[in-house]
Amino acid sequence: MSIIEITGVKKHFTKEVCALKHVDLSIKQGEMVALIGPSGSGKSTLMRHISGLTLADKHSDSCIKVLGNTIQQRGKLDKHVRTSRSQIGNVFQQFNLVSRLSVLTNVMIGGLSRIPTYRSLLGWFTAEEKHMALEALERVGLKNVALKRASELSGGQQQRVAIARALMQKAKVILADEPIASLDPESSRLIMQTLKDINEKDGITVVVTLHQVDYAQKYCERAVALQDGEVFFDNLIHHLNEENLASLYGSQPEELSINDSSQTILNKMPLPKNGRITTEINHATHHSLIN
Amino acid sequence: MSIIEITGVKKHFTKEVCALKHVDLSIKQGEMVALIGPSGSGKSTLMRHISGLTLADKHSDSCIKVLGNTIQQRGKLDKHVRTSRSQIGNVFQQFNLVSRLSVLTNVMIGGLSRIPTYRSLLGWFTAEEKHMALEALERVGLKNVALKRASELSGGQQQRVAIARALMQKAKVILADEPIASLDPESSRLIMQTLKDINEKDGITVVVTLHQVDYAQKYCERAVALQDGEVFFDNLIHHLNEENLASLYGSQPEELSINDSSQTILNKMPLPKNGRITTEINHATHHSLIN
Amino acid sequence: EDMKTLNFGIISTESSQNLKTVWVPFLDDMSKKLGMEVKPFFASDYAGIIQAMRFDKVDIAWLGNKSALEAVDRSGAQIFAQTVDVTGNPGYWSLLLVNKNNTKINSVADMLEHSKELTFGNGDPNSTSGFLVPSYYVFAKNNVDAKKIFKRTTNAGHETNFLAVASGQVDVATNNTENVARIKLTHPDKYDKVKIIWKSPLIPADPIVWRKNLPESVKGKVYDFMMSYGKTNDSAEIEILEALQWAPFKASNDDQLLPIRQLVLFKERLKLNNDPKMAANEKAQKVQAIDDQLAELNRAMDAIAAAKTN
Amino acid sequence: MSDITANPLIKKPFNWVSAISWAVLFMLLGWGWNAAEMNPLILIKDSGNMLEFAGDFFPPDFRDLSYYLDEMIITLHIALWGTVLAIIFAIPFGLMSAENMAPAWLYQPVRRLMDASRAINEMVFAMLFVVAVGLGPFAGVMALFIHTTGVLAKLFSEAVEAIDPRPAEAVRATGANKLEEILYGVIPQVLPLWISYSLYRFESNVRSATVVGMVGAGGIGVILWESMRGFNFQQTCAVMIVIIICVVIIDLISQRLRKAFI
Amino acid sequence: MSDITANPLIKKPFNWVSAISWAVLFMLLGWGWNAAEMNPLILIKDSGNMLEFAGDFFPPDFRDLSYYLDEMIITLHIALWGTVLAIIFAIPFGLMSAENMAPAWLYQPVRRLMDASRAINEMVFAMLFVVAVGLGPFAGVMALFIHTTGVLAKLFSEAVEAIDPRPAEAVRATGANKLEEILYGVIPQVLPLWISYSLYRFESNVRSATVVGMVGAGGIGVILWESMRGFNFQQTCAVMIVIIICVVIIDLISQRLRKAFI
Ligand SMILES: Nc1ncnc2c1ncn2[C@@H]1O[C@H](COP(=O)(O)OP(=O)(O)OP(=O)(O)O)[C@@H](O)[C@H]1O
Ligand SMILES: Nc1ncnc2c1ncn2[C@@H]1O[C@H](COP(=O)(O)OP(=O)(O)OP(=O)(O)O)[C@@H](O)[C@H]1O
Ligand SMILES: [Mg+2]
Ligand SMILES: [Mg+2]
Repeated sequence: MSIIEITGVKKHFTKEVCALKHVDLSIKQGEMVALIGPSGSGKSTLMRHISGLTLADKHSDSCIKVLGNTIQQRGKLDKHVRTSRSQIGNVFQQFNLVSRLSVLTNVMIGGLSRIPTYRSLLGWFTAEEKHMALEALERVGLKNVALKRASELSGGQQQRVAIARALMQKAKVILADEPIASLDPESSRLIMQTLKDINEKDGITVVVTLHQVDYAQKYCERAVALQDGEVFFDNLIHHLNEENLASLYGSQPEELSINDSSQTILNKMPLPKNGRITTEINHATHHSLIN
Repeated sequence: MSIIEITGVKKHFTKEVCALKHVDLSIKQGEMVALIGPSGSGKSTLMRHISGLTLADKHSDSCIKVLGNTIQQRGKLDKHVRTSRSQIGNVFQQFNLVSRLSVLTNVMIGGLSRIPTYRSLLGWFTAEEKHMALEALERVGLKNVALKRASELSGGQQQRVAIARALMQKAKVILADEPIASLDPESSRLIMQTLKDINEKDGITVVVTLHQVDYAQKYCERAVALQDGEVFFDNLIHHLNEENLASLYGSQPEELSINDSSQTILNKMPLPKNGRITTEINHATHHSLIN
Repeated sequence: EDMKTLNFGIISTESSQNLKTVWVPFLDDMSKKLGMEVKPFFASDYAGIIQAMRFDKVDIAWLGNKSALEAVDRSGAQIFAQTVDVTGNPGYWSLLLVNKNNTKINSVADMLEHSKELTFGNGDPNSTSGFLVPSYYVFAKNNVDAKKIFKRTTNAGHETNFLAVASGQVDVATNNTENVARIKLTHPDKYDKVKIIWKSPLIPADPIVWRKNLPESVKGKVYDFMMSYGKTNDSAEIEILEALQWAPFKASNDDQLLPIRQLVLFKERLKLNNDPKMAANEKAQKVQAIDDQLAELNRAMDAIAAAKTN
Repeated sequence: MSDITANPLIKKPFNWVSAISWAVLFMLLGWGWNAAEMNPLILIKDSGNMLEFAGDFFPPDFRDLSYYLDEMIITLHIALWGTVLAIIFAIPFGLMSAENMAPAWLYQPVRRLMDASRAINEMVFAMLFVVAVGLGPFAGVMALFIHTTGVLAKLFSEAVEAIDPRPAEAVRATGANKLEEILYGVIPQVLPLWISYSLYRFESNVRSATVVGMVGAGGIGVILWESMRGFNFQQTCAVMIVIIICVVIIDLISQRLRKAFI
Repeated sequence: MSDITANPLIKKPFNWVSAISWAVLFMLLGWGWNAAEMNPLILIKDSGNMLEFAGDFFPPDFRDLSYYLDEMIITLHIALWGTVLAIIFAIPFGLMSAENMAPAWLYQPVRRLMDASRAINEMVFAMLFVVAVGLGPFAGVMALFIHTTGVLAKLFSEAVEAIDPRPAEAVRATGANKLEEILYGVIPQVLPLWISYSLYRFESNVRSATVVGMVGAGGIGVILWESMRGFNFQQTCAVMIVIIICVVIIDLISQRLRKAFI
């Protein structure tokens, strides 16, 4: 049974920047998949598509389904995406904690979709919910900082709080974007083992972005590699070999493109004497929070 | 000749939170030192002390000197810290880019201390300065995104921009806080090699925080390990062995303390029925930007 | 209907500055005598009081002539009494002021002759003495438009205008006797810097109005109180009135407004005549309508004068 | 790797929109220089007059201090209720007029509604309420409330538009509904600014004289106004000192409160 | 690891300071309820009066539209200069009164100075400038300028206090001086908010009638005032529509501009 079903996803951020060229991917119930690929290859963008935080190009024939429910189709969010989202736990690459709230509250945010709205609006959490949050914090080794503000934590601690939040959510699918990037080896082991545990014992499907291929090899059976917005490799992880990896990481898409796109940018422009700082603030692509 | 000289540094964030218990450390001209240790052990805090962004406890007998100039003493910033800072290039763990400025401007910020104030205030950068910034970007493989806004980059790209900014500074000392955390193996190799190069060819002293011990072993001669705010190991890196590392990372300070500090916190409190969210916003330790 | 409270609206008119403290003893006496609570509202602008009276939210009010006119026409108000100046003046006068250092301008004629070099501080357009009276007697009668003949014309309150003349910022400005008298007391140095070049005909003293639909019993009680206050040889009452700068009240009625109505109509007529956009026949029609009203007013005033002499 | 120095440097194309905007601004300023009769020289030349005039305000005359304080309390009551009601309404309206919180069919009309409630003169609202509830402080409260709602909703919404979207996204990604996303992802980010705006408007409602004066509710602003009109500059000065102290206290409270949430 | 369920849950100690603050606020509101004569029932009961009164405003009378537009232009000039000058001064003063930018010996006095320039009535400033520069728009510009500086400096500084300190720290860590730190680390973060405040104050200066009226400079606010006091409510309505359109335009510009920097 396929639990994440991605078909024909394309994503242009601007006309020139194409983060995902064409991605088809299907992930089955209970799998633990490593998503790898060079920096800028589109891993985070793909993860954000799965939870419907970024929309694929309009008028493309794309479709993303999770647990059989449509998340987005042809660049339009599904109506019932909220219920689907509560089944998807996210660990963001930049943690995305609410820095002015306490660690405990940040973790309890993970459980919001389960409690009635009036209680969450009043900030009433039951004893059980607090127990659960503390338990999640204990799992990532942070029970003793529960009352600190999120902004006062070290980088690795913040990352672990983000993981605890995803655990708190008790989701059926976990998408973890570089969950061990800022962690020491022992904490990394702890986190990966935790993910493996919930994958094996509770049958939770886990997709995890990793830069450290050795961790991927140790904890995941299947690897999906992105390169330059396309699926470059999708197979059992033991098929990954030196050669594969060298050609996956070897030629940085940026380094390649220096000799085409940037060169042309450079050549088109007249030699300037100077530029004003204000003109260098780029015009925003507006970050819409709608939905 | 000792280029970074740290004596008797203690740091309490609050009465209970002691990030650095007592640190003495001396780093010599031209060294490339790996700073390792479990999450929350005080690595970032120590780095911030060296550039004078965080001040040690008042009335302690602490002193930090870089290149022979005092940075801070007894918890007070030196008057001439600005000149010293221009000699210290920082790569921050959370990148600390100015997200609304372009990548190029972010990199050129690294060169601000070299150009006259009137020019930097008008945002006039010369052709050479732009050349240099582009060169720094090229070194980290990002020349083609020079005109994007920093917030539009992927995590790994942002980290590399932060490194380019430090390179742009042409400092005598580089403090890099987990510069390869969000990078794929090939980019990591590229960055570490770049650091190694400037260390070897230009004689720049490099202190780099790393969680991946294998990288430390490959690129650095000396390792300093912090544990729970104290120097746990300081020696040539080949003296680091399985045993050392196991006892460094093995017992998480947090996990230990769950059974003392947090337990006592928990026991002291009455059994609550619920808590309001507003009461959970902790009172701020004010982030002063003075100096 | 049984009224328990009487809402009394009080505004700062041109002729006096209202301070709660001076009013409190008078209002206390009033509520004692009437046997009902008198609730004062000290408003800095009459617009609120007049609208409130329209919807029966205010029962009695002390207003200026121009504002009383609006209250009578729009809000079902009726004049029943009139204040009397403590010095015995039957009313007050509009003035034109000039700085003493300016020896060239000593009369309206001088002013009109040199008007192209002068800045003129006109009053608030809704002010009787600062605007309405001078625009009729000084300008309309001389067939000139204040907005056009001067180098610059500004509109401001009496105080600003006085200050501007005293410090030489404007050359000529409107004012009134009450305001100037107060300044003479409080700021003799400023008073010494200005001279008066023109004084208007008498403007009637401030009226006191009630709403017409007030129960007759209440009207009676209020009227009796007002008319007897200060006339019973009670020195305390006299003192209270003196603090308000008043002598005992006089009876009055809506006819007090007739000269003001006249001025308003003249002003409107002038505005019509100066309107370049209006078609000639429409203009003539409207001017005729105003002239009819003016004639009616004249007849009414003549009748009153005749009644008085009888 | 060294051919980079041969490259022409990166320069963004000339930004016509921004150049024209600046040109228009400067043209308007130049036009306005004459229209507004700007004349800094005379200001310097006649600054003696200012000194002389300012001298009239000293020494302040505190004889009626207790009266001023009484009126200040009335003013504070009116301003407090006007502001509190406005805050209660400005929160939903502000969120509804933030572009990153509401769809265009909602935020455009709400923004225009808020524009109108700022732009329609407070005196009109004051009169509107006077005819319903009579003269007195309540009409003042209502008029201040409507106007302040318009101002606060605008300021609130613009603070919301400037937030970091990532924490809010993280809350949304847990399947939380819109209200929860706002409460947990947005409010913590904007709270210090919202407190700042609310107290600023409270302060300016305390200072506001016209509305409160019009409805006959008295208050410190009216006293200031009248003492000024009566040339009692020494009293005016005393009243102003009372107001300044009050504003300083509100500002200090604002600083304390915001510090707790920054 | 499973003994956690046996633990009493974490609960912060009862927060006395916050409890007392809330209690005081509610007590004040309760007191103010009587003092401000709050009476929502009568508002509902007599809301018919409001409708009747509002009816007087329709249909709007646009006969003098071109006159209104002329006066609107004067108003815009005065407001533009007053606001632009204020922005120029509010930037340094605002930075100097931000707690995270300036030491206490600097920010405390500057904040108090700004408090005073807001609290001292605009009319006093207007008179002060009238005696120096004479009646006319220039005095109005100056009075608006001083008052607006006080408001903007406060708002600017509170936006600065709420920034993310990390990018500014990164700039400082390169050895940049204070000014560079502000320009590269602070301004980019606060620019959208600063634009929002500046245009809000521009808008409210356009609306402000009293000051401009007092110095005899005319303007749309004065016409509104006069038509209202002259009971020409249909004209008032027309003037208000002109003002509302102007406010909407300013608000749209504000949205556009901020979008470019968010
Ligand atoms: N501003 C702060 N306020 C309070 N406590 C803090 C603050 N910053 C750091 N700490 C605490 O100080 C300790 C050391 O933090 P530091 O960031 O130096 O750790 P680190 O070694 O860099 O960890 P990591 O590898 O996770 O980045 C942590 O326990 C952290 O919670
Ligand atoms: N908001 C945005 N606007 C414009 N371009 C973007 C935006 N977000 C991402 N990109 C671009 O899309 C590409 C893919 O980014 P993405 O974050 O998915 O990479 P990634 O694989 O997660 O890389 P990393 O390992 O460095 O995190 C990058 O080139 C990036 O610059
Ligand atoms: Mg990524
Ligand atoms: Mg760290």
